[in-house]
Amino acid sequence: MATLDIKQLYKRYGKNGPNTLEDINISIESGEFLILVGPSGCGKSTLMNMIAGLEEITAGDICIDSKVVNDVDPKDRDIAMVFQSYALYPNMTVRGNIEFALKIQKMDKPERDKEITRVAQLLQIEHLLNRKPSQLSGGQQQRVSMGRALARQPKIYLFDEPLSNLDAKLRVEMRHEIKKLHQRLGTTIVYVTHDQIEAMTLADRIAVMKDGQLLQLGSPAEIYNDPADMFVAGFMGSPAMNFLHCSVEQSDQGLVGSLVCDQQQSHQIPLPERLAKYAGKSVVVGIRPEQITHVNPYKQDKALVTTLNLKLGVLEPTGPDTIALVTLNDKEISCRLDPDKPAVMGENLDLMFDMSSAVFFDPNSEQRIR
Amino acid sequence: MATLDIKQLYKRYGKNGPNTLEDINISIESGEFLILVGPSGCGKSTLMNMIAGLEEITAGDICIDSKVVNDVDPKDRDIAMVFQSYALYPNMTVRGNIEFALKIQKMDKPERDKEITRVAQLLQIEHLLNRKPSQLSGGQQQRVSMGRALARQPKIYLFDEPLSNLDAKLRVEMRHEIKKLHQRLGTTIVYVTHDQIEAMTLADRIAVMKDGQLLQLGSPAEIYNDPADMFVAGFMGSPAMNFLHCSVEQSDQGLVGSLVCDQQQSHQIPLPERLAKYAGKSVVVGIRPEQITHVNPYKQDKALVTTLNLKLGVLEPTGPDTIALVTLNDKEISCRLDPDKPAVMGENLDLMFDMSSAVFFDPNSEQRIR
Amino acid sequence: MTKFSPGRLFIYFILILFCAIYLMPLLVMLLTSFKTLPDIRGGNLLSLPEVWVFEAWFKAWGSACTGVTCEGVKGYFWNSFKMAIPAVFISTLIGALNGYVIAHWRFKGSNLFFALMLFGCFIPFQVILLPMAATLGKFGLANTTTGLVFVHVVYGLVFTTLFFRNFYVSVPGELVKAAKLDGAGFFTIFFKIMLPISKPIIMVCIIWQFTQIWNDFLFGVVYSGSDSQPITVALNNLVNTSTGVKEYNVDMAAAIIAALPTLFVYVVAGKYFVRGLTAGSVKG
Amino acid sequence: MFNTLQKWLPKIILSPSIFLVTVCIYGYVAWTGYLSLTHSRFLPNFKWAGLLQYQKLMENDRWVTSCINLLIFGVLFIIISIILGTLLAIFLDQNIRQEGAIRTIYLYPMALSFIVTGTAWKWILNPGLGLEKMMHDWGWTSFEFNWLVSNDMSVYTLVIAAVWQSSGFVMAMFLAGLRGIDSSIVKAAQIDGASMPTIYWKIILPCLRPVFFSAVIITSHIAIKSFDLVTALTSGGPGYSSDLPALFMYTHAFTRGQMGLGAASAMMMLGGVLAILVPYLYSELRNREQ
Amino acid sequence: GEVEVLHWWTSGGEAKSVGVLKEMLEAQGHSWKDFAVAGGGGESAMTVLKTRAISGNPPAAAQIKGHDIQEWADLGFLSNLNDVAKAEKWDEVVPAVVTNVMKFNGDYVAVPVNVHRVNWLWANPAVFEKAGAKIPTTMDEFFVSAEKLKAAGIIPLAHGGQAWQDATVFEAVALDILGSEDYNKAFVMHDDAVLSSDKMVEVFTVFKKMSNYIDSDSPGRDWNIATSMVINGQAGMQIMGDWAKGEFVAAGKVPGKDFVCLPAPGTDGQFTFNIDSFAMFELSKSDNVTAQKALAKTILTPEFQEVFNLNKGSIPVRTDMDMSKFDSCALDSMATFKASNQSGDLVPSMAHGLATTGYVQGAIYDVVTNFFNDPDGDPKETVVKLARVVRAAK
Ligand SMILES: Nc1ncnc2c1ncn2[C@@H]1O[C@H](COP(=O)(O)OP(=O)(O)OP(=O)(O)O)[C@@H](O)[C@H]1O
Ligand SMILES: Nc1ncnc2c1ncn2[C@@H]1O[C@H](COP(=O)(O)OP(=O)(O)OP(=O)(O)O)[C@@H](O)[C@H]1O
Ligand SMILES: [Mg+2]
Ligand SMILES: [Mg+2]
Repeated sequence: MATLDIKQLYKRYGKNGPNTLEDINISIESGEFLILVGPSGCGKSTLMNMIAGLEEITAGDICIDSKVVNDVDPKDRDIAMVFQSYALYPNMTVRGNIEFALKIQKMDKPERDKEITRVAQLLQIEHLLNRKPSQLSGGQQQRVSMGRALARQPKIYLFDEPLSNLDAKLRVEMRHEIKKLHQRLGTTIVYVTHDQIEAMTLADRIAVMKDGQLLQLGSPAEIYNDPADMFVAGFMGSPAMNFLHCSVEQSDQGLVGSLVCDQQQSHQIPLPERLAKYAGKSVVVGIRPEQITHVNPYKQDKALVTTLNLKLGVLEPTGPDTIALVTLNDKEISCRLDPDKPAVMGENLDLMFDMSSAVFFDPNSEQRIR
Repeated sequence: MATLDIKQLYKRYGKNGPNTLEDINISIESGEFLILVGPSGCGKSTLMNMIAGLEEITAGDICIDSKVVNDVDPKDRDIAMVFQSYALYPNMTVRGNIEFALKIQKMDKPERDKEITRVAQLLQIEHLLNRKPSQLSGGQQQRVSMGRALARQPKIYLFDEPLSNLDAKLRVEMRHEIKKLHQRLGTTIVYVTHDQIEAMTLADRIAVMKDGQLLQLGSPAEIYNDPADMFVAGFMGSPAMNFLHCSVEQSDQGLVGSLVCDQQQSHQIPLPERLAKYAGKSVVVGIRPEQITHVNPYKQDKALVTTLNLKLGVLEPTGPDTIALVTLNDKEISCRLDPDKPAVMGENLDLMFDMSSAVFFDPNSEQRIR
Repeated sequence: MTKFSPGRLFIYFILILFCAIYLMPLLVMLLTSFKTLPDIRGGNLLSLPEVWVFEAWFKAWGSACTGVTCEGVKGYFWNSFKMAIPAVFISTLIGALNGYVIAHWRFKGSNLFFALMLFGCFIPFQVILLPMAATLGKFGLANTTTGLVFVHVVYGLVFTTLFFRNFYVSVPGELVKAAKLDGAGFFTIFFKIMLPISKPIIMVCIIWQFTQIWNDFLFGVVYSGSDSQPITVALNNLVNTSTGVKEYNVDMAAAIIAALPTLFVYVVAGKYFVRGLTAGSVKG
Repeated sequence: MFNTLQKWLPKIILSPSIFLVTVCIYGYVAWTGYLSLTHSRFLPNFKWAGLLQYQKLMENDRWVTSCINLLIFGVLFIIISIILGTLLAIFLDQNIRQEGAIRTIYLYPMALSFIVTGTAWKWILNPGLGLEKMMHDWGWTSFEFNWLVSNDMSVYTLVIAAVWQSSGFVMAMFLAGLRGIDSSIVKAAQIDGASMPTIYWKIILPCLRPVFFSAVIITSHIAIKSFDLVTALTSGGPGYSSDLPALFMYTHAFTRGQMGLGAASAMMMLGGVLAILVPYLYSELRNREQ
Repeated sequence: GEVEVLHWWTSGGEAKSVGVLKEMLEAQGHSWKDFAVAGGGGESAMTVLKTRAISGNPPAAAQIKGHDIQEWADLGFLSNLNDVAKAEKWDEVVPAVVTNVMKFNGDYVAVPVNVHRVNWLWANPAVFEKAGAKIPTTMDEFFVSAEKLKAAGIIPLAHGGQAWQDATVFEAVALDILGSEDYNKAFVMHDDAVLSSDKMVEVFTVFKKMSNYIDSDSPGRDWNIATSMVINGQAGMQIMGDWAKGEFVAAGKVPGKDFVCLPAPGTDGQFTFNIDSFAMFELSKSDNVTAQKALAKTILTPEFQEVFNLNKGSIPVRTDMDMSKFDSCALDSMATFKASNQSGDLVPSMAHGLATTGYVQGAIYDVVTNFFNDPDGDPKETVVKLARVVRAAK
């Protein structure tokens, strides 16, 4: 349990390289669960490594419990980390890998064994304890890497995509275990993931990064429902939010945006009044696939909900849902349909647009219009 | 483009080890897209390696285009593979890595350059072409590994979790690219993934493996909607299918199963008539979270749909949905709720159970009851 | 960047201390080489020369007797190069190939062969002098540079194979696998993937082989021809005299001169002791 | 056709070496073995002598001394050079300024022929000329270092000189090994709270097992074949108290014209090596198998 | 034709003398291929010779000493030089003791080059003067003087503790105590009775006593370092062959003034000889054979003998030479050589391989050096051991 403050942090690899991290400021409370997300190569692992003390700081400070630790040795920071690349000790068995840190802490043998058993059970690797890392499958290696961190009780956990190579079922289980662990120990956790569900369900706060910069920091709901800009909006959520460029017009029913489906029919969607000042101009409408669905009688009567009859493009059944693509204003828009209700490609279907949850962006600055 | 037949394939690591693969029989048509799924450590990578000719075959045959290739050198099989562990050439730049195979094929320099540019653009790694693998982020390494395979046009592609370390957005893009690639070239593809969406959207057929055995082989819809046994049913889908043990009773409304919520109220759910022979016995009801939802007027009147008033447990907002946990028959059941409709933990809510899509299993054999 | 913490100071201290210890004999040799003979006979071996004279160096280089000719060691350098360069090159290459096969293309018996080979490095070279002489004689290679190169290759092979095999077992097998799938054959993988990541071990190997071959006296004297004697034979002739006058200053100078090419190799090789040649190649 | 060539390539590549090793090592060993059973003296002859030479050898005091010496010398030399080489390599691996220069200093003893450095060492170790005298001159009169001229200690001076000569190379081997270690493993260990010494001891050195293997083979090879060293430094003296088998073998086979005896001693040496080496080799190669 | 000559004369003076031989040969229209291999009194050269012989590629001439000549001849490698010998009348100008070594079954197979006297005592008169001691001529005097020197803080006997130096001193003592006849019996005939006699015990006892007058740092010391100890007055004397003279001369010392050469204590009139010689190998090419014969002839010419021996410190093998250019030590040596040849006091050096085969010599070396360096060495036991090893090595 510790606070972690990152202040004006810069990182540059090599002397003349570009800034890999630029002016990162994050203040993490004791016991907080922070999730880092961002496109591949945006600097998440670099940031983690710097928190751990494994990469040199180009500029700025990292403070643990309000003490600047820039010059503190990694081993003295009391941090446990799961590496993206696993970094298992190739010369040791799985048991040895997990035991290593405990031995260094001079934990007694019986206690150590208990701890190893516990962790191994949790990660379902009991039967692998005597294997060498080279004899494990990818997911098994990843779990050992997890085990190495979980056996310890440090001040801060750093998890760098710890579940990426696990199957969905195991991932759900692990996610629950991590949640429980966090609730039980209240350790501060920084966690990198590309999994939407993990990010939404585990995080106290999510930090969205891009190109070494911090774009938004907020609760999962904030990030999801109230994104600061188009990038964040488009990045969180899968399938991603749909962006429709349309011009705002004043009509009898209030503000509307006009859409063209498949270059044939023209439709209009209601827009909230706060866009009044954009009348005559163009905005980007951000609407998530789950807001474009079959007509749902319950919602139909809500304000800003409209039903359009559109021609379906490609259908992608994903199991629980079927994602249908519709071309609007020359862009493919994904809608989420119920797989139980038959729909065919090319067919015209009534789709309900719930514009009440839609968000709007300035097409030039890509910033939210609030 | 080639057919790939795997016949009675066995694999054992070491002399006296257990069977890592056991009697695998898969016949893959030319141009088919086969996805392998299964829990971590079940033998997927091993199978891929054997197809590529990188692991020795303990018993059985692998045939490409109906010719047994057990003894054919990997380099003569004309297969491209993305390794789960990347296996980039550390001494070469990204460009060198991608170029390597092309050089071996004696492709001309201008053509090679064109190909590299194409692949690099596709994978968004143009700016990294002159870096060494050690200077890349995890996701970038994975993309280089992809690039190495995609630059070639082999008879068979093998992808071993090629997108696991990419962010959701990029993953969607890559998924589409792979799909397009497949449609354009019609190359036979074997693909390992833990991503439900990838599996469902990409595959012509999905092979579900467990402990080195092939459990079910079928189209995505078959695997999802018509699983052969409890394992397959529970494995595909996220959140996973709910399993309720309940005894089948004959009542006025036909067959019903009784449920107890939170040890207080008793409820009954309708069961299909084909379970008649299980009357008085117990069955496992498999019902997916998306079949337990808010009351939906459209469905409410369907046969086998019932509404129960249940007490909500933990709520997990995932963004597009909120997963609510309900305790039924001492088991936590997840239901998928609309995040727009407010629900609070502890509250009693009407939940609609759509038993028409539910599946049933024998509690002893865990096999489907059809 | 590198701060001088107590730990680092200690490391520097140890490193420098050992430098001093290692350098002591060289210091003695250098001092001696600048002394006159009476100075050597009379003085303390670590005392500075009474007068610094460079004559010994010139003599060692150009006019000391190594037989009936008294032209110093300079003429022998070429002989040594003619023998050492091909021998080092060939044995390193074969060793690398052998190591590569034994580590990554195992076949039944390859390990057994490796074990047998290793055992071979323990046979005393004196044992093979005569049978090898007979063999070379049969093939008409007796007392030729080719024969000498052959002998050095044969007995160097064992060590180069050992070095490379033990290096290559640590290289992830995935790399070879990936290359195989990319369509690379045996040699392509070797030259394009393995050799480029073997820099440090190639250097170790060259350091070892070059030193062994350059400094070898036994094979050099026994299998060389009278006009192709390597520098060690000259050095030996210059230094070793049973009943003649010993000129220690010339001996020392000659020894240092004879070692210059080897030292040069060490300095050059140093550049290739680079870090992390397999880093970032495979996950896990 | 081409396919089969590829398949055979590894074997083809190895076969010249196999051939050379078979003939030039095992063939010659067999020849020597045969010689050891003959009356060969000045030059090889083939008069059968049975085990006579071995019997003579076992009765020879000098042989026994040299074997014991080898044991002392070998064990000390191998252990010290490996430890020292490893330590120096580790220290040198800490981003040291002037690494190149220091590395060359550690290596240079290898470059110098022992024919001459032997003389320098002889002076340094000689109580009347070298260290002891120097210390006395500097005022430390109780300093005593007379191993070179002492019957019991002379073999240890061999160890000193041999370590001086070879530890640099061991250092180079380990340095090359260290440079190949994946830095992410070190990072993981740092995070696990391990101090640098622990990391080296528990993680890095075990990863360098193959290097260690090379080092053991190389140093034991040097130990067993130490010949120039002894000739130059002590010539086996005082008396023959610092004699080593290699010198014994050479002296008898070539200088004294007792080729049969020399051959027998060579065979005994090989036998000894075999007895010690085979278990190590076996365990090492087995280990890698898995 | 061409002759390839294997020798181990590489130090300045020696090499120059061999150079003269080369020139003389070249003046006769032959060419000289030099194959010099120094080290350990020819040990390395012998190794080379053996391998070359085995590979079927022996040199035309090789520097081979003493008994080894017989061995090589016995194996049939050497060519017959009787025609040259007859033409040059070797039998007349060279003493029989020497020619016997050069002959195998009565045929000349080798050519002698020079004669070294081994039993010399080199002393620094200034040191003796300072200590008030007399330069000894007998064993008893030796110990008296040694005691005085020691008392004066001077190392009495400069010695290098190497097996061959030990043996050199040992054979000097043995020659004194056993006398020439028993010396021959012991070291040439390997007479068991003499080897295990009480006299032999005395030899060892005296030998051991000498070690008290040697400094403790002697083991491993090169002979010339020992010599320089005499030169610079650290030590009083040294027992060493006449090659030691070269060191004195090189240091700018004058014989008779700065240093003196005397027979080793008690061996006045006796002469332990060490002969260097070239053996000629059987060759196939006839013009090379011509050159080889020319070489053999040239070696024994007075011109070469003079030049060579002046450089080397030894004396010519020809007894009919003009010795005017030689110094006092050499003249003394020559005189003793001739005299002892008559009196039977001319004995072969055991330490230098003239007396016996390599294996017996080696066995004796081992016993002698081990005894000398073993503080607890017991003369009686050692004598028994000596007899045993010699018997075993025979
Ligand atoms: N070299 C080996 N020696 C022994 N067992 C091994 C070896 N490699 C893999 N295994 C075992 O074989 C089984 C299958 O491994 P494989 O890598 O095929 O799994 P996988 O299905 O790819 O798993 P993941 O999804 O975790 O990558 C695993 O249980 C693993 O531990
Ligand atoms: N050693 C290095 N030298 C130079 N550039 C580097 C180095 N390591 C990483 N980079 C670059 O820094 C950027 C950030 O890398 P980092 O590993 O932090 O990304 P990431 O956010 O973890 O990405 P991913 O999700 O793909 O793992 C990347 O563009 C990468 O190419
Ligand atoms: Mg990363
Ligand atoms: Mg796998």
